[in-house]
Amino acid sequence: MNDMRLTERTVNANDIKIAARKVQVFYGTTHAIKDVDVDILDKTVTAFIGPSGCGKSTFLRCINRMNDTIDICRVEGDILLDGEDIYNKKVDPVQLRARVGMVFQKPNPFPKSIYDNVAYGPKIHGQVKNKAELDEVVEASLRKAALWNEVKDRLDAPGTGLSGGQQQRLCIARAVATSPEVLLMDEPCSALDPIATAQVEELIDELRENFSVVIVTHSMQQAARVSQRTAFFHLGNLVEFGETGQIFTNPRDPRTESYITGRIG
Amino acid sequence: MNDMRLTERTVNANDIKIAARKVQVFYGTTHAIKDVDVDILDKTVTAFIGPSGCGKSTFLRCINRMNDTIDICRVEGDILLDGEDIYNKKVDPVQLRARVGMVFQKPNPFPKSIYDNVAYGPKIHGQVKNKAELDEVVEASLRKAALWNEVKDRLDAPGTGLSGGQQQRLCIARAVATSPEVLLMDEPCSALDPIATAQVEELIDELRENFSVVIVTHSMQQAARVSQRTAFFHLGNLVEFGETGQIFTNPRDPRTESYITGRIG
Amino acid sequence: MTLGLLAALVLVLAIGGFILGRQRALSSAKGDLRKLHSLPGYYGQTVALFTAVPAFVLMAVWLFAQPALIETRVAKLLPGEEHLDLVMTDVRKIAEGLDLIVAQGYLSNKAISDMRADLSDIRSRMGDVGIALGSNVKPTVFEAAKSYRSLNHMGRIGMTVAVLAVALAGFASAFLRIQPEFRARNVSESFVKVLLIAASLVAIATTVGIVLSLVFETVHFFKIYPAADFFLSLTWNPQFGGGSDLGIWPLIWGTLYVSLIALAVAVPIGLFAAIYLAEYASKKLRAIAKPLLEILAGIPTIVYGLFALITVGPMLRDYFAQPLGLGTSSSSVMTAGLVMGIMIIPFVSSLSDDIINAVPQSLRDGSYGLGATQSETVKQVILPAALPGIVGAILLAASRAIGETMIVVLGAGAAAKLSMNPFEAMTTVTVKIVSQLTGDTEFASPETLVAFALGLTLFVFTLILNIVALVIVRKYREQYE
Amino acid sequence: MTLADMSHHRPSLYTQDARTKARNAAEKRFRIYGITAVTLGVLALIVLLTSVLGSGLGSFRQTMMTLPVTLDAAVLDKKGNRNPDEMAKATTITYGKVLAQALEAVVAEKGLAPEGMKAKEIGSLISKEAPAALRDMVLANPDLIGTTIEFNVLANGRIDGFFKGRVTMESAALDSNVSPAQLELAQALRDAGMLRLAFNWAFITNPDASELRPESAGLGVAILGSAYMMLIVLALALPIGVAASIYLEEFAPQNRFTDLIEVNIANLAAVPSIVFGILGLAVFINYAGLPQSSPLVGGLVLTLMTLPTIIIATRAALKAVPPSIKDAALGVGASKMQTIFHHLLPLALPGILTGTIIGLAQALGETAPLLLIGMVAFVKEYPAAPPEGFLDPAAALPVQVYNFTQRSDPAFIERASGAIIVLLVFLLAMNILAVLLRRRFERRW
Amino acid sequence: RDQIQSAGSSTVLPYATIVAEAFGENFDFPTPVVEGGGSGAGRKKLCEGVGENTIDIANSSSRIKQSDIDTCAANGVEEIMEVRIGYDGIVFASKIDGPEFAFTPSDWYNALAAEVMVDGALVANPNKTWHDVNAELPEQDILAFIPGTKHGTREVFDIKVLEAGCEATGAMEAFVAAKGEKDGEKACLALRTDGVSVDIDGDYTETLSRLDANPNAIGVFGLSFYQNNTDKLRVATMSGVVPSTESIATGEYPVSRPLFFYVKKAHLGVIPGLQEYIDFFVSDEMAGPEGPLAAYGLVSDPELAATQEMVAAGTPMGPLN
Ligand SMILES: Nc1ncnc2c1ncn2[C@@H]1O[C@H](COP(=O)(O)OP(=O)(O)OP(=O)(O)O)[C@@H](O)[C@H]1O
Ligand SMILES: Nc1ncnc2c1ncn2[C@@H]1O[C@H](COP(=O)(O)OP(=O)(O)OP(=O)(O)O)[C@@H](O)[C@H]1O
Ligand SMILES: [Mg+2]
Ligand SMILES: [Mg+2]
Ligand SMILES: O=P([O-])([O-])[O-]
Repeated sequence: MNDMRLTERTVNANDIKIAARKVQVFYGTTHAIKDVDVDILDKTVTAFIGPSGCGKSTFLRCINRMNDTIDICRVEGDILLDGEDIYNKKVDPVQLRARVGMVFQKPNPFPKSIYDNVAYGPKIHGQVKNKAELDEVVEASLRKAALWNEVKDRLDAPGTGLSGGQQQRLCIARAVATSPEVLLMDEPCSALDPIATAQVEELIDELRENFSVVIVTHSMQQAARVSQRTAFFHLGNLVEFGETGQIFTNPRDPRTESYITGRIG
Repeated sequence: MNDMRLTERTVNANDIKIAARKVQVFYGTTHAIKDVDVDILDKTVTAFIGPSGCGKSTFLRCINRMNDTIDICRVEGDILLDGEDIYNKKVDPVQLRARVGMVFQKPNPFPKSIYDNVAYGPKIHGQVKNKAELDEVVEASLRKAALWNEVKDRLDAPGTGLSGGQQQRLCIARAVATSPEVLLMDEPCSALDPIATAQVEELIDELRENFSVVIVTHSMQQAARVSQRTAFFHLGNLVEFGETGQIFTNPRDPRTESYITGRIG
Repeated sequence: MTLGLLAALVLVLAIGGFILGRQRALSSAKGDLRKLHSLPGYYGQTVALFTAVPAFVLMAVWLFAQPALIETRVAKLLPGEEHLDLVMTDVRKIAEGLDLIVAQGYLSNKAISDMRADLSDIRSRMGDVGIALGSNVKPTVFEAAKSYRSLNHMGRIGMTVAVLAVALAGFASAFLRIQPEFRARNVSESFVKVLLIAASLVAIATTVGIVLSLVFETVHFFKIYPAADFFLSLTWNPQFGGGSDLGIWPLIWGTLYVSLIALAVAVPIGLFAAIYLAEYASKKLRAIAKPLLEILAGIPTIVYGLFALITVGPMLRDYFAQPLGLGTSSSSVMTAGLVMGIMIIPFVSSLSDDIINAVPQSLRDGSYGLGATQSETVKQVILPAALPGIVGAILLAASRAIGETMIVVLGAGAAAKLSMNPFEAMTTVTVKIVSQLTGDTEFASPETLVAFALGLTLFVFTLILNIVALVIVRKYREQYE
Repeated sequence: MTLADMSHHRPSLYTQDARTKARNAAEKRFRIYGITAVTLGVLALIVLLTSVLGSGLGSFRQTMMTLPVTLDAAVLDKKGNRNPDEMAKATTITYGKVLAQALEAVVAEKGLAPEGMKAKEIGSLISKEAPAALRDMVLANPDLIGTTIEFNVLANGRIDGFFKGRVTMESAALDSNVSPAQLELAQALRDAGMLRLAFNWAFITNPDASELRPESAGLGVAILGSAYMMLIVLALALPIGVAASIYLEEFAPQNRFTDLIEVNIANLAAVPSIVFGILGLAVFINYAGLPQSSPLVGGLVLTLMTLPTIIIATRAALKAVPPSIKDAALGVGASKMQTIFHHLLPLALPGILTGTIIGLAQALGETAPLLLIGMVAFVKEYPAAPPEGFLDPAAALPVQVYNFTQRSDPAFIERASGAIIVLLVFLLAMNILAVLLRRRFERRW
Repeated sequence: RDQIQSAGSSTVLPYATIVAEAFGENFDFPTPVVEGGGSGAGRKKLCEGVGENTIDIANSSSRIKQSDIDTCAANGVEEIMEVRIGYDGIVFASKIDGPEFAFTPSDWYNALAAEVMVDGALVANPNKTWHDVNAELPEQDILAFIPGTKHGTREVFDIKVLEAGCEATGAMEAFVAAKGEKDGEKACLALRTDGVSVDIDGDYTETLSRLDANPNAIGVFGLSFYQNNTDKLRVATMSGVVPSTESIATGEYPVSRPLFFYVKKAHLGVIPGLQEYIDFFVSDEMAGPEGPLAAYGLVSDPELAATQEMVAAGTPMGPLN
């Protein structure tokens, strides 16, 4: 497996968006991520799969330094975005996060109106000139997240009064609204019905044309459908990483094989 | 479809655990559930499916009166548990909820230790005689929820420090610990990997031997695998309700058909 | 039996009830908790509550009703008395004195019933046991006192019997009802709920008490001083010998001005401190700084007052007021406001800090995840979510500012003035309530009674402010999750 | 701006673009405001504390003199039968003379007196408290009569002030109560080792003293009175406040009446404390007939005054607990009460404690309402132990401070600051417990 | 209750505490409880009724008013003893390092009144410095701290200084002519409101602190306060007389007032020690010219012997004249 990654890196060197090297994460004394090396390519969808608690969310949160907010969390190793170390002192996590957006595992809409939830990002980044433009961005984002039809009549209602799946889509819309270069999505479809899921997957496909997307999912089918490359985590280790097709059809590691053939979710 | 339900009801009359009649739910002025009639049988797994925002969670929360906690929520119609109206003045919602347990859509562990999270229910219901028995119940519940191996060494750690899927399983363990007669599960496997999902499904199967289980899921496969009966909600209406096999193979309503054949999650 | 003893007895019964009730529940379930409707402790609680609460309620009602009942009966023995109230005071005192005489062993009960006012010097006898009487005792009054005393004794015995009976009955009824199916938790929780309601009624009772204790003297005041002058006049100039101008506006103005300046100091400092402590500061710094700031609320106001008088006042005068040509007074609204602002910082900082700290982390994560800076997160997500609590804290601080006296007296002076200049001496309603009430003037003069009218007016005034605040908070309230 | 536009510029992470710079500057400013606010608060505290400590620490040290005193039977026990009742006829005035003579004798013997000093001036170096102390000692132990004892006496307040720097030779020249000669003599006595500054326990244990003897004034009665009142306030205000908050926040139906209670409580917080004094006078003293100047009445009044603060803080804290936690508890079949007592209250505890700390701090330092219920009194007798003591007359610390600051003898200014220090220590002791508890229960979710 | 309770004037308070303390030390009775709160409040408490729950003695720095007596009577307090314990002198003082002042009531009137006589006409007060008021006074801005209207001292200041000055400068006459008898006299007491005259609602320590903050101000103090702070204050003469216990006792120094306490006669013989206490209070040992009260600044009453007799006999006061 290592070989494969090495070759790939040389081939696509100019296309590597994010490179993680020997990343270790500790929660207090718990060693949650062990020595992970991953390259995330530009204009590609990368899927992280693995059993619950294996460290997918933890690793994802490293990529935009969201782990900074957890006191007991300590990150070691290097993560490079476009060749620049994001844990470098000079890096401003704010700027980083504007470029690397995130959808969290648990939907966390702000206790504000639906409109304000989506408008929040563009506003703080000064991406819109006026209200009309903002309206446009909000509508576009909600449409992309397949929520527009359900909420267009109640944009002023609080985002917290939505159903679970609606909240999840609202969070996706919120993240998309700021047009990040990399979008990290932690189980974005877990609360969505098949149709909504399909729409979000379409969105991901569309995003891939310009950006890179990392998606954590428990659904092998989803991983297979949307991603070009898949990483399999197990107990904090990156067990296998490669072309999605190869991982699913021809896993090299026995653990990967037993996981994906376990049963289909 | 109506005919079918009527015949079934006469046949299994003695087996009806929960009967809902003309249930209407309003959030303020929003009409979230419209005139729903459902019979939930004893020793059966019933699946609720339907697009996001169609009212599945809302209806589920009616069954153990969790909607009481939402100020603006108003419920009309009758819901009978073992033939008794649960919205009757004389009914103590606490007693009701002890009999009708619930796993919420968003995992919500108490900010307490993992052990205390699970032990809480048995303790307040006086279901255990002593600490040893409590320990047993906690272990058994965590095992059932397929979490025991991951947390057995850190039962004193806070439940909020778990991964998303772990939190979800913790909430399942917490609900199972009090052995409710009816267990309402709102997307219990949304954050779980296939193996954990399989274990939870096994648990559901096991529970069915004695109790009734209602599960909300977005996965048709899961509904097909675990449930005997399936209800399809759409825009607050109960569109179709019947044997799972029939629903999936031979839906009577065009909406049901288009939903389940849409694409597979 | 004394009241204390009776109360103690009921309490003992209640505690016994708890233990026995719990045991009975356990044994009725044969030690199997699962058979019980509720946890065994609830059965105990139910018995204890049934024993104690009705008994104490009865006791309270009895203690309240008995004097009134007895007094109406005794009053019938005293036909044609002019100041019945006054005479009843004497009756009560004589009865009390007789009790003392018996208690100290001077006379027996029998001797007392034979005693006659026209034959013995009751007044001096009363004096011997420390009961002061204003004048000599009339025979009718003495007879009334004797009957008052015996009625009282009967009442007391009746109460003891009744209270114990109720306690025992409550005990028995709850105890006997204990079966596994008995819904002890519901019963005891309903009881607790009643207690909770009672606790919130204390606030209502306090308000009623305040209004009642102000309203009579206020009415009295308006009888001797025209209300129109009080509410419409723009001068406040009490005179020692009468003929004062008692217009409230200069005082209201002073109150508002001082409070506004104090809030202008405390709200930004307190809020920024709260934000800093909750969001930025290390745990250690927070653990130290927060209690330190809280000490500010506990420093006696006289210290602040002297600080204002000696340090802040002259400084403001020398460096601001005089160079700007705004006056030469060392006491000023500004001085008092600044110093008072310091005092109320912890009301804003500590309470807001707790509320901000309670905002779920997931909201912060959501905002940071979008690339918001910490300050943007605070301003746009956290503060709106914490708004109701913060407004409550600010209102509390404002309330404290309105009620403060010492700092105003020493910092702003005692002169009531209507002026826009913050470097002038002014004063507040509260200061004048205190000074008029504790002054050297006659109590029945308008100069003293005005204190009550001021108190009542301020009460209504702040009530209106609070209603406005409530309406505003309701409008902007955000509920998380 | 579309997604495509964004992809073109890929600024380096190491350099901040203009907007980020501006935002970071705003962030920095915000942070600085925060630090400034905390610093300002702490600075104000330091300034206030320094001034209090600077002027008050002196009261914990006091100038004492040791004198050989001959207890002459002819003066103190004229009948000679050592009967305390008879001996009591010798008043403190007589004892004062005995002490004055004793000092004069020592001064004469050692030749310490400066030129031209009058005998009367020597005697007045001794505190007016000393005769009473000596008299009590002799009456308690009549056998001392006829012996010579080494007796510790307090020095007069002005002399004490001299050693603490409050009184100087220059000021004494102008002062009608002390002369430079007396100060010289005091210095000589100190050099002779008869006069020293020692830790002043009496300041903490003694009752108040009159204007003539600031040096013996203490805080004993006030400390007891304040402690009793705080006990009452804590025992009543905390449970009632929390209970009321629970009802209002969790049970009360949303209607006009609840709104009324809510507004009403907020308004009670704005009622000037003196009005609570009016209420206390009307209700507890005039109506219920409780005794004047008693800690019980004081405690009740302060309870009513503190309640709104605790209720407002508790309600805010309860409101801040996320509803999902309530849902979780209700979902496993906990009753509302259980949900509240098992989950909500522990999570709201930090806020409740904050309210309690602030409420108690306010109650502890409050003077105005006590003015009206007779707690601003000169009380020399200690109240008894509770519960009877709750009904005995007592003073309170803030009132004692207020009293001290009104006295004309400047020595009381130092005592006032000393009393404030004791009050702050009192407050600190109460706070530490609350802070520890608060830290234990604080968590984020 | 076994201890005596008294309340009232803060001016009398220090004397009462001195007596109470000595009483507690030398008698077998507990030390009386002495409360401040102001004369008016003290008299009100006295008149609340008879009995253990009410106070025994009200200290007062002014004579009881008819309205108080009526309240008393309405509440069953019929017999009250009025005991005059001595006199309180009121002095005018500035910081010790400032210039000397020699005042007359007219100076004060011309300095503080709202309207003064200039060239035979009433005009708004134009005076800025003491020198403007009286050419013999130093060139110093006028700033005076006078007792607030809640204080008994203010009444004395109003009558003995302002009214006297008003009359002496001829303003009174002009006022009466313009406004009639009653309003004319009242007009004498109207003070200027431009911050030159500052009311002090607190006590003399506050006035002293204010002098510290405003070194060229003049404050109004009680004699006893001045005597305890002679190293900080420079006292001014009034009409050429230096205030002292002697000059006040002889009546030479004009600004003084009597101090009283009022005893509820019904409590005599009931509250243990009450009679002994009031006897002790007015005894030569305490209130005499050599006693501790005088040492503290009380101007001993030349007619003390009559008072002692009255107290011993328990004579209640007659109607106010
Ligand atoms: N607290 C609330 N206040 C107002 N509207 C609500 C509230 N909760 C849900 N709704 C609305 O009621 C409708 C049904 O919501 P519900 O949560 O039952 O959907 P659901 O079927 O569970 O969807 P999902 O699969 O996304 O969880 C939705 O339109 C939702 O926006
Ligand atoms: N805040 C935290 N404190 C302590 N331990 C944590 C914390 N968050 C996660 N962990 C632990 O770190 C490990 C990895 O957690 P992570 O959330 O990354 O899992 P995951 O792969 O996202 O799982 P899931 O699919 O269930 O969300 C788990 O064992 C988890 O218990
Ligand atoms: Mg995760
Ligand atoms: Mg849902
Ligand atoms: O307190 P006084 O009544 O004497 O001013």
